[in-house]
This record gives sequence, structure tokens and C-alpha cells, in this order.
Amino acid sequence: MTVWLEVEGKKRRVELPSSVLDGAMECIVDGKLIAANARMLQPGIMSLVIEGRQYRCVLDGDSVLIDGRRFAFEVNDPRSLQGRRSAGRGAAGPRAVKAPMPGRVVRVLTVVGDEVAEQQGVIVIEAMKMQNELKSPKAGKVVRVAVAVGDTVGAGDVLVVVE
Amino acid sequence: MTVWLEVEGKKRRVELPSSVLDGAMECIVDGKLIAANARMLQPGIMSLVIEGRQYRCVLDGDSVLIDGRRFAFEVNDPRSLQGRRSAGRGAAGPRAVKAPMPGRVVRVLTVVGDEVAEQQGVIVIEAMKMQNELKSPKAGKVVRVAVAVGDTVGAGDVLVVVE
Amino acid sequence: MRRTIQKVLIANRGEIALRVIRACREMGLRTVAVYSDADRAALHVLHADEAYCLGPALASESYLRGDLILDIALQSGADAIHPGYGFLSENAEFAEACAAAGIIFIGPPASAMRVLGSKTKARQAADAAAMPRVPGSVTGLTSTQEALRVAAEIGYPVMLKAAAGGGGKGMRAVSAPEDLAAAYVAASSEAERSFGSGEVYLEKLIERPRHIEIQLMADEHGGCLYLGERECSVQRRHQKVIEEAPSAVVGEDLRRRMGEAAVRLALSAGYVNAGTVEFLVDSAENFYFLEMNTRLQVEHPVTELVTGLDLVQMQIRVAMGEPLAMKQEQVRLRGHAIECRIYAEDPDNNFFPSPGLITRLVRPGGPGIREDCGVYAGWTVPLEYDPMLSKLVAFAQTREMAIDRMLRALGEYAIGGIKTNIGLFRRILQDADFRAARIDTGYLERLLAGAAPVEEATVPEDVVALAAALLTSLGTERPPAANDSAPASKWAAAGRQEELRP
Amino acid sequence: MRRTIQKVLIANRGEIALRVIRACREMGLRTVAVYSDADRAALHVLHADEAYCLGPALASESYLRGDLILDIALQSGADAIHPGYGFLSENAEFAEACAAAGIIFIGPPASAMRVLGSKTKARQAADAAAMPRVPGSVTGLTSTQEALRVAAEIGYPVMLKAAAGGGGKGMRAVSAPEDLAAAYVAASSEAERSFGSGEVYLEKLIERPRHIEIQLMADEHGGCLYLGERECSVQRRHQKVIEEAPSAVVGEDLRRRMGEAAVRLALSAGYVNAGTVEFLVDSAENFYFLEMNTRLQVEHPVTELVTGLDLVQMQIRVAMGEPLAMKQEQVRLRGHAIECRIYAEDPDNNFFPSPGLITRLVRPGGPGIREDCGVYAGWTVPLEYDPMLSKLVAFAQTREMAIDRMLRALGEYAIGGIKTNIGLFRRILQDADFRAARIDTGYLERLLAGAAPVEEATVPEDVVALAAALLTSLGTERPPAANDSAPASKWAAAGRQEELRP
Repeated sequence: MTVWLEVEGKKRRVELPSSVLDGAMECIVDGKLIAANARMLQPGIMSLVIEGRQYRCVLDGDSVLIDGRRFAFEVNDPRSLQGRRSAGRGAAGPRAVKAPMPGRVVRVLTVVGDEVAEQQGVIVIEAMKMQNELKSPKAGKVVRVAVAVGDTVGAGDVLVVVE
Repeated sequence: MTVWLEVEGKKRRVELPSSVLDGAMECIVDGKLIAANARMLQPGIMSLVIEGRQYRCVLDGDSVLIDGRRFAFEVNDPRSLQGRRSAGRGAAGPRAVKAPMPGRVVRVLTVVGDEVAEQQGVIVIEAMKMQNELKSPKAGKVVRVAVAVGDTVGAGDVLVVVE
Repeated sequence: MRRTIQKVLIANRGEIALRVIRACREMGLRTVAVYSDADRAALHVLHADEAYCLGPALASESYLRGDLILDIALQSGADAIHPGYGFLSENAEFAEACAAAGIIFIGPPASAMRVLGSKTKARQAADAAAMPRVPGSVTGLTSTQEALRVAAEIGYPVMLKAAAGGGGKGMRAVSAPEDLAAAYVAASSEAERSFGSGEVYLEKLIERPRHIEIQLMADEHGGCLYLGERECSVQRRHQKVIEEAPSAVVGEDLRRRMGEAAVRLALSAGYVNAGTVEFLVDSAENFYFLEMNTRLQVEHPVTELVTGLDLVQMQIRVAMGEPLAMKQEQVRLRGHAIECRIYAEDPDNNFFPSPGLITRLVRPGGPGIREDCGVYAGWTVPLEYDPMLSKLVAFAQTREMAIDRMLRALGEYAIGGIKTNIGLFRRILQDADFRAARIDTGYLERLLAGAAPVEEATVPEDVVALAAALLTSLGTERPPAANDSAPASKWAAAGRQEELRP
Repeated sequence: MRRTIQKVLIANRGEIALRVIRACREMGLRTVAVYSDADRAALHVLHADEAYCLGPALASESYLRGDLILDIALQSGADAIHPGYGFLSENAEFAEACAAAGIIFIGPPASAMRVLGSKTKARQAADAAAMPRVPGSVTGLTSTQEALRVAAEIGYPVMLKAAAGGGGKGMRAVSAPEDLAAAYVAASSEAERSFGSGEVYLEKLIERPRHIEIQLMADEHGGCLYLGERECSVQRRHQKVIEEAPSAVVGEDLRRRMGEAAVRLALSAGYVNAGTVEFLVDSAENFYFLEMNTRLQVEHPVTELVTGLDLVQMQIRVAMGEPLAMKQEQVRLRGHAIECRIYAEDPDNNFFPSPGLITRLVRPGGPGIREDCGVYAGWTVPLEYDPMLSKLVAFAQTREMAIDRMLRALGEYAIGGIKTNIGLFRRILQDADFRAARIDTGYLERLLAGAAPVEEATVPEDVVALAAALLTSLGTERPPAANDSAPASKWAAAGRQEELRP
């Protein structure tokens, strides 16, 4: 069984035994053979021993904590042309300003037609008693403002689009 | 939906809303209407509020912990003639001495044909560095000794039968 | 005069509500929790003897509804209310309403709150108590002109502050006259929005000050103790992030001088119960009165660890009318305590709040670790309230040992499903300036402005890739435990059945 | 002479292995864990930097294999071994083998172990150090005849004890000559079975004694501190169940006299590192030397809490050759600490061991609570080892507050899937005799012989029935959370997906 990953921005290819049980196993990471002993203690909590070195591995959403340090990763489907992370990247084309968390819109700092600079504040939303200014991902023209002051927004909602 | 229980030895009949969701609900305990507000926090951990009084309820095997106090209970199928707990009760008929936990037999204190008194020690098994003497559940004659010194036994295994 | 308290209503939520409930339990007192619709499954409800719903999630419709809370107290037969911090804790009207209803408010009398709660009134009291304070206007400013005049007198840079404020709301630093007018308007309107009062005052800006505060406990018989200081200079957006006791720069003499000044102020206002006097301390060990918090503080545990006292139990005994059980010379500090405020926020993304479902919670433990945690795996952190999840506190013989102990505990801590600032603490606690106690209220902002240090790679890339692959492939199911010894797995099976019974 | 330690192998398992690993982490030392087949998924493995398998579950084939452990230490480049308690911790041959291999044994030198580890030799040393001890035979008995003669001299009742023993194995109380012969044979054979030596000695039985022990820490430069006492009278089958510091019956003067006697004994044998001298104390405050434990004890945390010290870190510094950093007069006791040993056993069923899968673990927290826990939800408690799951410790200003705090914490504690003795502790801590500190080594057996008190029903029967019905009907699935506020449930959904990704 083969797993394609992007770890800390690097593409990796990991081959695991067809039936992954925990215990001793041989794995291949980018062509390199690694004899590992893995043991899942709880869902998402694993003890991984390689040549005597023991790693405490905790799965946390889109990253793995190893010995307390966080490493971002994502699983890539090789058939898709690009990993999720890179979706909609690049300065070309329209870019959306999305709400990073649920909240309420307290200020709108731009209107359709404005020319905005990269990292210029375009909207302020409040959540958990804190006001957070969202910035434009690129320089360009505001082509859409999807919300108004007082609106409640959900995580990921598109707020503003810059062309 | 009706649940038959035996709580601390007492038979109880509890009727719950057909589709049990947590939140406010009306239940009937032995004919008495109770307005309850139940909320499951984690599997087996429930906050139960009745007339303002809040109970922290934790399911633990064959008992429930409420505010730190333990209450034994079992669910009875009303169609069965007797609750599990009472299975094989009564002094009449053969009674088995079973291993309460996995362990190793270190001493056998009786042989087939012995007359033993109730609570007389018949066998000693060792587990977790402790020796535990198992006693006869009744006065009578030993009709079977199923194990020998050195044997490893599992929880529930029959060790001795007293007739 | 002695009053008995047998049932306490806790007019708060989260870890502090649980903290108060635990103190009541230990004293044999019954507890009444109140909760909003968003908090039915909160821990403070689960641990209370009684629980009543206040209403919708929004604080203004639940935890700030003093009228509802007072009704519940009366109906449930509670004879006292503990307000915790925030919400109604510094609301003099609520304290009065409690008194009028014959319910003991576990905190200072409304009169003392009024004097010391308002920053401007408190500054007048401080002057009367001959307490050093930062030069500036004592009363609120009435106009930009007045602001300019005062600023000219004391000299720039200056700081504008909301009279009714706190937590940095309505604050503006101004370094030159031309910026003052705009800053004054901004500060005043922000204060209006935040506190319902646009009153703003102005004082000299102290360069690189430390924020150091004195914990007080006063009884109603004229007794008042200072329980050492707390170092709270590590702040972000004027919000405390890490607190310590004692402060690395406060010696016996300075502690005594600050403590006695704080006691003078409290007694001058007839203060009773727990309170905190905040000071700015400059590099020359001059201390300036900043403000007084007329309530229990978030960071009270570090004081409990170095003094060996229980501040909440002391609060309740004082509220019962008991005199303080010890004298000032019996207050002894031992060891060093550090508190990290674990927040649901994303340090890698502009500290955006990160509410949501906690899918995994692995709590640290062992020697010298105390945790006041308000959450659990399966809890959904609501959007409506302060994002604090837990207070992790490390206690050890020395500051260095406490820092290393905290780093050890943070390494054990894992919170899944939401983002937290645990990584930020690891960065701070490993920073040379913090470890050398070279900190002031601007320290953290400067640290964050710099690039994050690259920790030396202790984990090979291949291992990270393999771990990620295994964790995602093994999924969240615990696979058959091949290595388990036979009896163990038999038991495992039994255990699983039991978990699924009946 | 100073030696540096950079990597420590922990030759133990469970909570004590984790305790030592945590101390090493905090000191910046690398850690090497060893484990048996039954312990691959144990916490002490998960928290170590390196981990090596020893072999089958049986201790004699794993944790007692000093030869294997020494090989692993050498191969992994560990420069020290911490033995914890039990297993190899009091094995002089192993300590010698370490020294011979150039590995630092974090504990006393083999020579001191030999003198003080054997009860009979230790009693000779005690006499030499002019230490009061229970009258009786100094050397092992050679025959029933000798036993009868010695018993006749000192008078009945007498106690037979195994010279190499501990934990009550090979002990017999005898009240009349006619019972002595049988008891002697039984004790001797039990000692043979348990310790490989049938040597038995005899001493006068003290009526209703307290078991009180002195914690020592000695460096290799002739420095030796006594760190106060521990009250360990609450025992079952000669096994400690609850330990406290300080003892309610030990005053300044008695503490000093016992402490100085213990120090004299240790110095007379050239003792180094942590050790404990156990005494019997009678109602007239006479103390009698019992034995010395030449290792760290299970109950060391209560001493850490009242002294503010970290005994394991001190052990490691001593092993590095450092002199003790403090003087006797700097050792100050503050507050009161109580430890409960949480065991996997069934108090309602003859205290039968209860190994198996832990299906649920809800740990207490908050002020004054320390937990040294060796298990987690999903862990299968093996059949092969000591049934201790966790050490729960409560610290507070006074003994009464510590007891009430412990009761509060025990109320929060929930361990599902296996039976534990948590209920027993609730019974003891509510017992009038325990609360009044009227305890001796026979206290618990007497309490258990009596009927369990019926706690007044705080929970109506109907509520119990309803709770049981709901918990079994709602099952183990978290049902749709009707009360969740909209954004919350949206997040819940997101969280669940995330938990299931990719």
C-alpha cells in the first residue's frame, strides 16, 4: 500500500505493508527501507520506534506532533494534478478573502471597485471577544464584497474577492 | 421505549421517549413522571438535571457512578424468567468455584470427595504478585477439581465444583 | 459578624467556575451552576450540585443577566454568589443588588468597588494614600484641548487610557502632539463601544516597563495581607499570556514597599476580600500605581503555589465574616510558579480565534504540574466567549526548574481538533531573554516581530513522513494488538463487550 | 569527583519509570526505556527518547534481567541507570555490575546496600549506631529451639520476620509458645519461596504501632539530610495504602531525634543517595528501628510536596557527584500531603486483582492535586505486574483540608473497564478515626472487619434507575447534540470529518 504525502511542503512517497498492523514492519520512504515498530495507543496516538529511537506521534488535523514539535502534512492523491494545499495558489486570477473562523462582521474597509495593495486590510470580523483584520492576499481590484457589517459568517465563507 | 432494570437488587421499570435524544425529556419511572434534562458529554458520561438538581453520571460496566457513588445495576430482559444476577443462585444443587481473574494456581486445598464447609478455602491462585484464596460458596462435597498446581486459568474458568 | 454560607451560586463559566466549585466541594458547601444554551455540556455544569439555564449564548443574554442570576440564587436557596472574574465580577450595581436581596456577594463591597474600580477615582485614592503613580491627568479629559495641555505639561510620549477600561481596550500611545487629537477620538470611541463610557485620561508613557501586581486579601475587621507579587509582563495586545510568582526583579525590600503601599490603598477605601493592585515598574525599580482589580484574577494560582494558600477558600471565609487566620509575617514565599494561558487561537495565523470541537485531549501530569482545565475531548469550544481553554501551571524550586518543567509538560500536552497557542509557549520558554528574565510589557510583541527560530531538527524528515503515513493509514481505529499477551487480549475483548453492554 | 550524566536508562516500568523520565526531561537528559512484550504500549515507552524490548512479560525474563539491561545501557550509550523501586533497585550484585561496566547506578553503593539491605545486618548496624530497636534476635534463627528460647527471653507476643523480606512476606505474629514452631516453619518456607532465603528472625511485637519513616538524601561528600517523616500506618496485608507527610503525631523534637538517628545509621554504613529508614512508633512516642529501604520509595511525592524539593532530580545530581545544595536547617516543611495508591483490585470482592482493558479514564485536576499516573484509556493492565495504576496526591495547608481535597478529587476520578480501590479511599477518608489521626498498622484491617457505613442517600432511587436506563439506551455513541448553537454544531461536524480524514 502506497501513500503519497506532502510534508512541510515536500512531496514524499511512503510504501507500507499491504495490511498495516501495529508491531514490527518494513516500510519504504522514497526508496529507502526503514525497519519500524509502530504501536497505536489510542486513536491518533502512536509510539514509533526506529533503530531504538522512540518517537511520540500524535495526529492533529492537518499536522502531526512528534515529541511535541508540529509538522504540517497532507495526503495527496497522485491522480489529482495538485495537492489540496496548492489549490487556487498563484497571484494570477481572482483570489478570495475567506473567514478563518466563525464570527461577526464589525467593519468593512473596502467597496467594489477599490484598488487594494497586498496585505491591505479589507474587512474586520469579531470572534471570541477579539477583533481580527483580514488582509487582501494580493494587489488588485475588489470585484466582490459578499458581506455587510453585522453579518454572522461561518468558517471558510467568502467575504471579499480581489481580481 | 421501555427499559427493565434491577438496581441495587430492586426491579425497576423505566419508560423513555421513543427516540432518545439528549436534552429535555419526559420519562416514567415505575409509573412516576419525571421531567429530566440529560446531556451526554462523552460516551458513558452524562449530566442529568432533574428539577434543578444536577447529577454527574458515569457508566462503568455493571454499575453507574453518580456524584462519585457507585450503584450496581443490570438490564433485565422481562421475557427471561430471572435476571442474570440471580442465575444459579440458591444453596441447592452443585455450585462452582470460578476464577475471579486470570492467574496461576499455586495451591489446591481440597480433593474430590472432601466434605467442605461454606467459606472454607479450597484453592489459591496468584495474580499480580498477590495470592488469593478462593472459598467454597456452600457446605457440601467436592465433586470436581478441574485444575492442578501450576495451571494458568482465565477469568470465569471453573476450578472446583461443590455438590 | 459571622454569616454562614451553605450554598454558593457561581455566576460564571469555564475553568474559573469549576475552580470555585472545587473549593466549595472541599469546604462542604453546595454549589449552583448557571449556564447559557451553549454551555449545557460544560464542565462547570457537570460538577455542580444544581444547574439552571440562563438563556441564549450571547453573554448579554446570559452571564451578564444579573437579574436572572439573582432570581435563581433566591429560588435555589443559595446564600452567596461568587462572580469569578469578568462578567459581573466588577459590577457594583450587581453587588448592591445582591446585598439588597440578602445574598452574600463574595467580593468587595460596592462602595469600595466604585472607588477603586474606576481608574480615575482610583488614581485620586492612590494620591490620597501617598502612592507613587505615573504622572498624568487624574480626572477624565473633557476635550482634545485639555489632552494637549496635559500632555505638554508631562511631556511625550504619553498614553491615553479608558477610565472604565481594561485589557487594552481604549488605549493609545502617542509620541507627538500632532497625533494626539486623532488618538484621543479613537480611544474615546473605542472606550464608548467597549465599556459604555467614553471617558479617557492621559498619562506619561513609561519606557519598557514591567507589569507587576500585588495580591491582597482583606477581611472586614481591618485586616489586610499582601501575598507577594506576580510578574505579568509577557503580554500580547495588553492581554497577559504568561504569569509568574515571584518576579525575578523583586527583592525583599521592593516587595515590602509595594505590598505596604497596596495595603494602604485598600484600607483607605474600606476594601474587603481578594483584590489586586497593578503597578508599572521601571528599570530603576521605581513602581507606579496602574490600577486595582477588585476581584479574583485569572492568574491567582501562581500565588497559591508559592504561598501554599487557597485564595478561593480564603475569599469564602472572609465573606462569612471570619477574620484572616494569619499575620503578614506568617506569609512565606517558597519556590517559583509559572502559568501559561492555553487559548483556542492560531499563533501561526495572526492569532485568529479557533473555536470548535476538541477531538483529542492529552493532559500533562506528574510532579509540580497543576492544571485548571475547563474543557474535555468532545467539548465544542463556543464562539461567544473568551478563548481560554485551560491554565497550565508549573511549580518548582527555582525559576529555571519551573521553566524546564513547564516545557516538559507542554511537550506532553496534545489538543486535537482546534488550534492552540501551545507552540507559542514553547518558543517563549526557550527564548534567551525570557529565560534571563529580560522582559517588559513590550517583550512579546518584539519577539513575535522577529522571525521564529528554527529548532534544530531532532526528528529526521523520513520519520515525519513515515509517521504521517502510518497515522493516516492506521486511521483512528485501534488495530488488533498483536503484541498483547494472551490473557491481556482476552481481557481486552471482555472489556470491549462490557463497554457495549447490555 | 564530578561525573557527567547525559543519557539515563530507566530499568523499570509504570508510573515510576515515567516519573524518572520526566525528571530527566526537565534536566535536559536523554532517556532510554526498556520494556517487556506486555509493555510495548506502556506510557513509559511512549515518553522515552529510546526504547528497547527485554523479552517476555514475566519479570524474571524481562525487568529482572540485569545482564540484558546492562547490555542495552552499553549499546545505547547510556551513562547511568535509574532502577526506580522494586525489580533491581535493591540488588547489590546489579549495582556492582553497573560499576564494573562503568555505568553509574543511581542509588547507594553496593557495600552500603549489603549492610543496610539485609534486615539482620541492618539491625547490627543500628545497634552500633546506638539506635533504638525492637528487642529480638539480631541474627537469623537456626532452629525452632532457638526461636523458642529467644521468644521466652523477650516475652510474647512476638513477630517472626524474613531477613531478606519485605511487604509482609514471611511474617507471622505469635502470641503463645505452642504456636511458635508451626509459625516458624511457615514463615521460613514462605521466605524461601519469596526471596530465595529462608532466614527468619524474631522480635517483640509492639502493640498498635504506627509505621513512620524518615526520608534521607546523602551525597558522597559526607553530607546527609533528613527530609522529614512519612506516616504510613494505613496498611493492608502489610502493604501501604495511604501515606502522609507530615505525621500528625510527630512534633519538632521527635522529628529531630528520629531524623538524626536515621542520619547516624546512614553515615555509619557510608550510605549515598536517597534512602528511607522505617520505624515503629508506639503510643508513648518511643520509636524503634524497623528496617532501611535503600532506594526511592513509592510514596516519595508526599515528601516532595511538603519540602518543595524534587527527590529524583536530587538523586541524579548526587549520582553526578555533586554535593547537596542545602543544609539541614534549610529543610522546611510546609502544609500537608496525602497519597492514595490507586490499584486495579476489587475491594468489594476480597481485593482480588482486576487486570484488563481500561475503557474510560477521567482524571481529576485543579488546585493541590498531583497525579503520577502510569495508565491511559485503551491501556490493558497486564496480569504480570504490581496492580498499581496511579498515585493520586493531594496537598493543602492543613491535614483536614488535604483530606477534603482528596475526597473531592476521588469524586472526580472515574476508571472504567476494571475494578479499582477508589471507593475504599472514600470510605477511609470519611472515617472518624482516620480524620482524627487515630491510626496504627492494624487500623485498616479493623476498619475492613467492620460493616461498611451506609452513606446517607444523596441520590434518589428513581434517579439512579433513570440514569442507568438513559446511559444504557443512549449507549456509548454521542447522540446529535440538540442544544448545540448552530456554529458550534457546524464545527462539531467539521471536527468529526477531520478526525476521520483523509
